[in-house]
Amino acid sequence: MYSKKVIEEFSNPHNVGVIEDADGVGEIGSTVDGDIINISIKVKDDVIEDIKFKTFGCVVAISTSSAVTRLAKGKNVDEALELANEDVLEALGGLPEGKDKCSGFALDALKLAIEDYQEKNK
Amino acid sequence: MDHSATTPVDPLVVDAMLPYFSEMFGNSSSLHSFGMEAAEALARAREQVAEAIGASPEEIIFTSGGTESDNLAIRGVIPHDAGKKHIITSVIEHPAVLNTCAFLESMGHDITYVPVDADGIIDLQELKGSIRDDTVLISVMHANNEVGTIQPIEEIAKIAKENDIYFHTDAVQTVGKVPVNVDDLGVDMLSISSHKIHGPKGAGALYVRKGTVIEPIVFGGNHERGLRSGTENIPGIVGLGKAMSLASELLGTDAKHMQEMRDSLISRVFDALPDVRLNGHPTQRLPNNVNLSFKYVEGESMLMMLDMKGIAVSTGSACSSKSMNASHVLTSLKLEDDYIHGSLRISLGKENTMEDVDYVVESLKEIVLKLREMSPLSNS
Amino acid sequence: MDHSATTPVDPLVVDAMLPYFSEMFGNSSSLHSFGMEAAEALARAREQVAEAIGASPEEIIFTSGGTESDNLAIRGVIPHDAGKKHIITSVIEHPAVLNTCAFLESMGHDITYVPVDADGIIDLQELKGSIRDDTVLISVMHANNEVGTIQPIEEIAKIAKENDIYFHTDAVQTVGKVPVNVDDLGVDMLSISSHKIHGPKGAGALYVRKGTVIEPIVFGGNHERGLRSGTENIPGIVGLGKAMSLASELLGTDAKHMQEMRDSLISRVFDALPDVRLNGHPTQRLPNNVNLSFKYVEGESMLMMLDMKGIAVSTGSACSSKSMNASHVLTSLKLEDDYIHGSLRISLGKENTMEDVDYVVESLKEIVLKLREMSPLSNS
Ligand SMILES: Cc1ncc(COP(=O)(O)O)c(C=O)c1O
Ligand SMILES: Cc1ncc(COP(=O)(O)O)c(C=O)c1O
Ligand code: FES
Ligand code: FES
Repeated sequence: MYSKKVIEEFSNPHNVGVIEDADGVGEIGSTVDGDIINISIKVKDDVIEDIKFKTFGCVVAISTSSAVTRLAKGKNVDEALELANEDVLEALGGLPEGKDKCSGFALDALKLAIEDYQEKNK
Repeated sequence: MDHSATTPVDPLVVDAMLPYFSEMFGNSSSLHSFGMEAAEALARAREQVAEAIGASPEEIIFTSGGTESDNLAIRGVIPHDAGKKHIITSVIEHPAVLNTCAFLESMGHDITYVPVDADGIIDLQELKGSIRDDTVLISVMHANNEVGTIQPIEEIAKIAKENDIYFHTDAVQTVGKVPVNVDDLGVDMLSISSHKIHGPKGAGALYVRKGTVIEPIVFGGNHERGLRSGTENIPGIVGLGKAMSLASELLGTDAKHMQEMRDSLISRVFDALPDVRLNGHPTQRLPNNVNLSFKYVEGESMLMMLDMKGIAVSTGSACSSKSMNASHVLTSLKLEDDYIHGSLRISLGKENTMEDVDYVVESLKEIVLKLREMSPLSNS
Repeated sequence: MDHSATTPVDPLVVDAMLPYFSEMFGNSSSLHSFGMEAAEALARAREQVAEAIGASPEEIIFTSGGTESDNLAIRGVIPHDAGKKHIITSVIEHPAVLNTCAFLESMGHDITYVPVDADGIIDLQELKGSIRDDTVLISVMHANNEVGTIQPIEEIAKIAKENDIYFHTDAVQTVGKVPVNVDDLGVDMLSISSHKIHGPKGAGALYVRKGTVIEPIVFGGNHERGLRSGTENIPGIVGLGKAMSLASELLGTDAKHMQEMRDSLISRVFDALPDVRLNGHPTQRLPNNVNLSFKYVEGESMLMMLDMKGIAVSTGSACSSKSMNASHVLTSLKLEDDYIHGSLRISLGKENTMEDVDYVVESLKEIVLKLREMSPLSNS
C-alpha cells in the first residue's frame, strides 16, 4: 500500500531534530486532532542552509516531513515557498488513497517556518 | 503476533479438509451416496462444534463466518413484520454487531448502547436500567477483540433471563482461549468464527438455544433448517469442526502458555520503557491479548517499524486524511489524548514462544525510543 | 454425472489455495505485510473473475456462494426505506431467487412470476406486459439448473434497458459451459458460484455493473466496498479466481466435449427405450445437461438403482411422505402426468468420457426395464 520510496524515507528519515538557534520555526497540529510537525530552519543570504524536523504522526506524516526537509535544503526561501504537493508526492512515489492530501501538512510547517524567518528579518 | 485478526490453519485441520475437495466432494442435499458422505461430514462437524461448547448438534447453525453469525443472531430475533423493537448492546462491540444495530436503527428499531468503564467492563446498572417492555435482545460480546476485556456474561445472562429477553454473545475471541460453555454462560445465542481458532476462513457458526425463535437472513434451498440457505461449505465446515475439537482439547495448556507470555511481555515492556499504559482490564482479559499505549508516538508508525522487523501487530490508532482517529473501543475507554494515538495490540498465538516475546520486547524498545526521538512532544 | 449439483475441486485449484491456509494466512484488512499478501491475492482473484466475464475488477463482489449472490442482487436493489417496489422474475428460477422474492413479497413488495413455454423458455410478451412504473428489477436465470434451458438473456436485457430497469441473471449454471460476457449479455448483475465450476464450496461472486446502486445485506467491517462485510475467505476466493480462469481458458474444448457426450447420451437412450421424453429445450440447452422423463417409473427409484451402480444423478421427481411432488420447474413445463414422476437429470462434467456415457446408457436401459416390469402402469 505504501511505495518503496515512502517506506525508505520513513525508515531512514533525513534531518531529524531541532535547530537550537533557528532563524525560523514552524509548527502545525495538536494532540487533539493529530499529527504535530515542527520544522526549524537556518537561513543565510535567503538560502536554507540547514533544516530539521520533529514529527509526531503516522508513516505519511514522518516520510513527508523528511521529504520536505530534503527538498527545501539548499533552496532559496522563495523557491522553497513554491514547493507544491505534487513535488512531495513525486519525491515519495505517490501516497495511498485517502492519505494523498497529507503531503500538505509538512509543507504548511515549512511555510510557517519561512514566514517566521521573513517576519523576523523584515 | 496478530492472532486476534486471524490465525494460520492448523495442519491437522487442513488434512481433515483435503478429502472433501476431491474424492468426497458431494453436495449434502443430493440423494445419492456422494451426497451422503457430505451429509455425514456435516453431521460430524456439527457434533464437534456442539460438544466443544456444551450444546446439542441441532443447536448449531453453520454460517460463512463470525460477521454473518452476528448478523443472523441480531436480525434473526426481529420478525420482519413485527413493529418497533428494542435491542441493548454495548459501545465496544465489533462492527459486525454495531453496524447491524445501526442498520436496524435505520429500519426504525431502537438500540441502546451501554457504556463501559475505563477497563472496558460494561456498566451493569445502566444495562438493567435500559430494559424496556419491547426489549427483545441483549447482545454483549464475551471478550473484546481490541483490548481483550472479558465481560461478566453470566451476570448479564441472569438479567436477561429475569426479564425474559434473548441474550446473544459474540464469542469469536474467546473460543479456544477461555472456557466457553453455553449453559455455564447462560446465553441463548453465541457466535463463532473459524479463522480465529486455526480453522479456515469462510466458516463460522451460530449457537441457537432450543426454543429460541429466529428468522433467516439468507433465503434459498432451506439448508441449515431453513436458517441459512446456500450449498454448505463442506471442507470449511469440516475444518471448523476439527479446529473446535482441537481448541477445546488443548484449551488448558494453550491458555496457560499464552498467559505466561502475555504477562511476561507486559511487565518487561513496563520495565524497559517509561510512559506506557496497559489498555483493557488488568486481569479480566484474554490470555493472549496485550494492548499498550505509548506516549509521544503514533500507532501506525510503530506498526510499520515492527512490520519491517517481521512482527505483525495491529493498532486502534489510525491516521487518515486530516485527522487521527482512535478506534471506537479506545474512545469508549476514555483514554487521555496523550495515550490514545499510540496504541498497539499484540495478540499472541499458541505457536509463539518466549523467544518471540524477547524479540518483541527488544524491538519495541528500540522502535519506541527511535520514534520518541523524532517526536516534538517528547523531551528525550 | 451430477455436476450441476456440485463438482470436484480441480487439483490445480487446490494447489492454488493451499498456501493461503498456512504461510500466507493473513487478513486482507491488516496493514502489515502478512495482510498485504492476502490483499494481493484478493486483488488477483478479482481480476481473474472479472476477466473471465468481461468485467472490471471493481465490479466484482465476493460472497459465500451462489445463493448469497442471488440474495444480494435482489434485496440489494430495494433500499430498506423505499416504498413498495415491483420485481419481475420467472417461475423456473432457483430457490435462492424464488425464496428471496417470497421474502420480499412478505415484506409488502410485489413480485410477478412470468411463465415459461413447454421447453422452459420465458414468455417475453408476458414479461414486457408485466412491467410497471415501480418495477426496479428483472431477474431471470441464464440457464436452468434442472432442465438446462438457456434463456434469451440479450433480448430480456434490451427490454430492461428500454424501460430503465435493472437486470440480474443467475449464471451459476452457465459459467464455464457457455460464453458468459456481461456486455454481450447486457446484464447489470450476474451471480456466480465457485463449487459448480471445479472451485471450492463457500465462495461465490456477484458482478455489479458500475453505476448500479445496491445496498448490503450483511453488515460489519465494510469489506468488499461495504457491500459484503466479513473477513474474506481468502483461500476460497483464490480458488474461485483460479477456477474461473481455467473455466474460461478451456471453455471451447470442454463445452464441445460435454455437448458431444450429451447428444450421444440422449440419442442412444431414445434408441434403447420407448416412452422417453427430453425435458427442456432441444437445442437452447446447457451442453452438459440431459433431463429425461421415463414413463411408468418413479424418479427416486431410478436414482437409487443408478446409485448402486456408482452413477450419481438427480431427480426433480421426489416422493415425500404422502405425496409425489414434482419440482416447480417440471410443473412449470406442464409435463403430462405420465412423465412428471419419472424424471432424471444427468449432468455431465468435463472429466467424463464416452465410456462413462456407454455405461450410463447400459445401466439406464437395464434399470428402466426392470422398474417397468414392476410397474402396474406399463404393459411390458
Ligand atoms: C469480536 C469479533 N466479532 C466478530 C468478528 C468477525 O468475524 P469474521 O472475521 O469471521 O467475519 C471478529 C473478527 O474480525 C471479532 O474479533
Ligand atoms: C441456478 C442456480 N442458482 C443458484 C444456486 C445456488 O448456489 P450455491 O450452491 O453456491 O449456494 C444453484 C446451485 O445450487 C443453482 O443451480
Ligand atoms: S498525516 Fe497521517 S494520514 Fe495524513
Ligand atoms: S415417500 Fe414415496 S411412498 Fe411415501
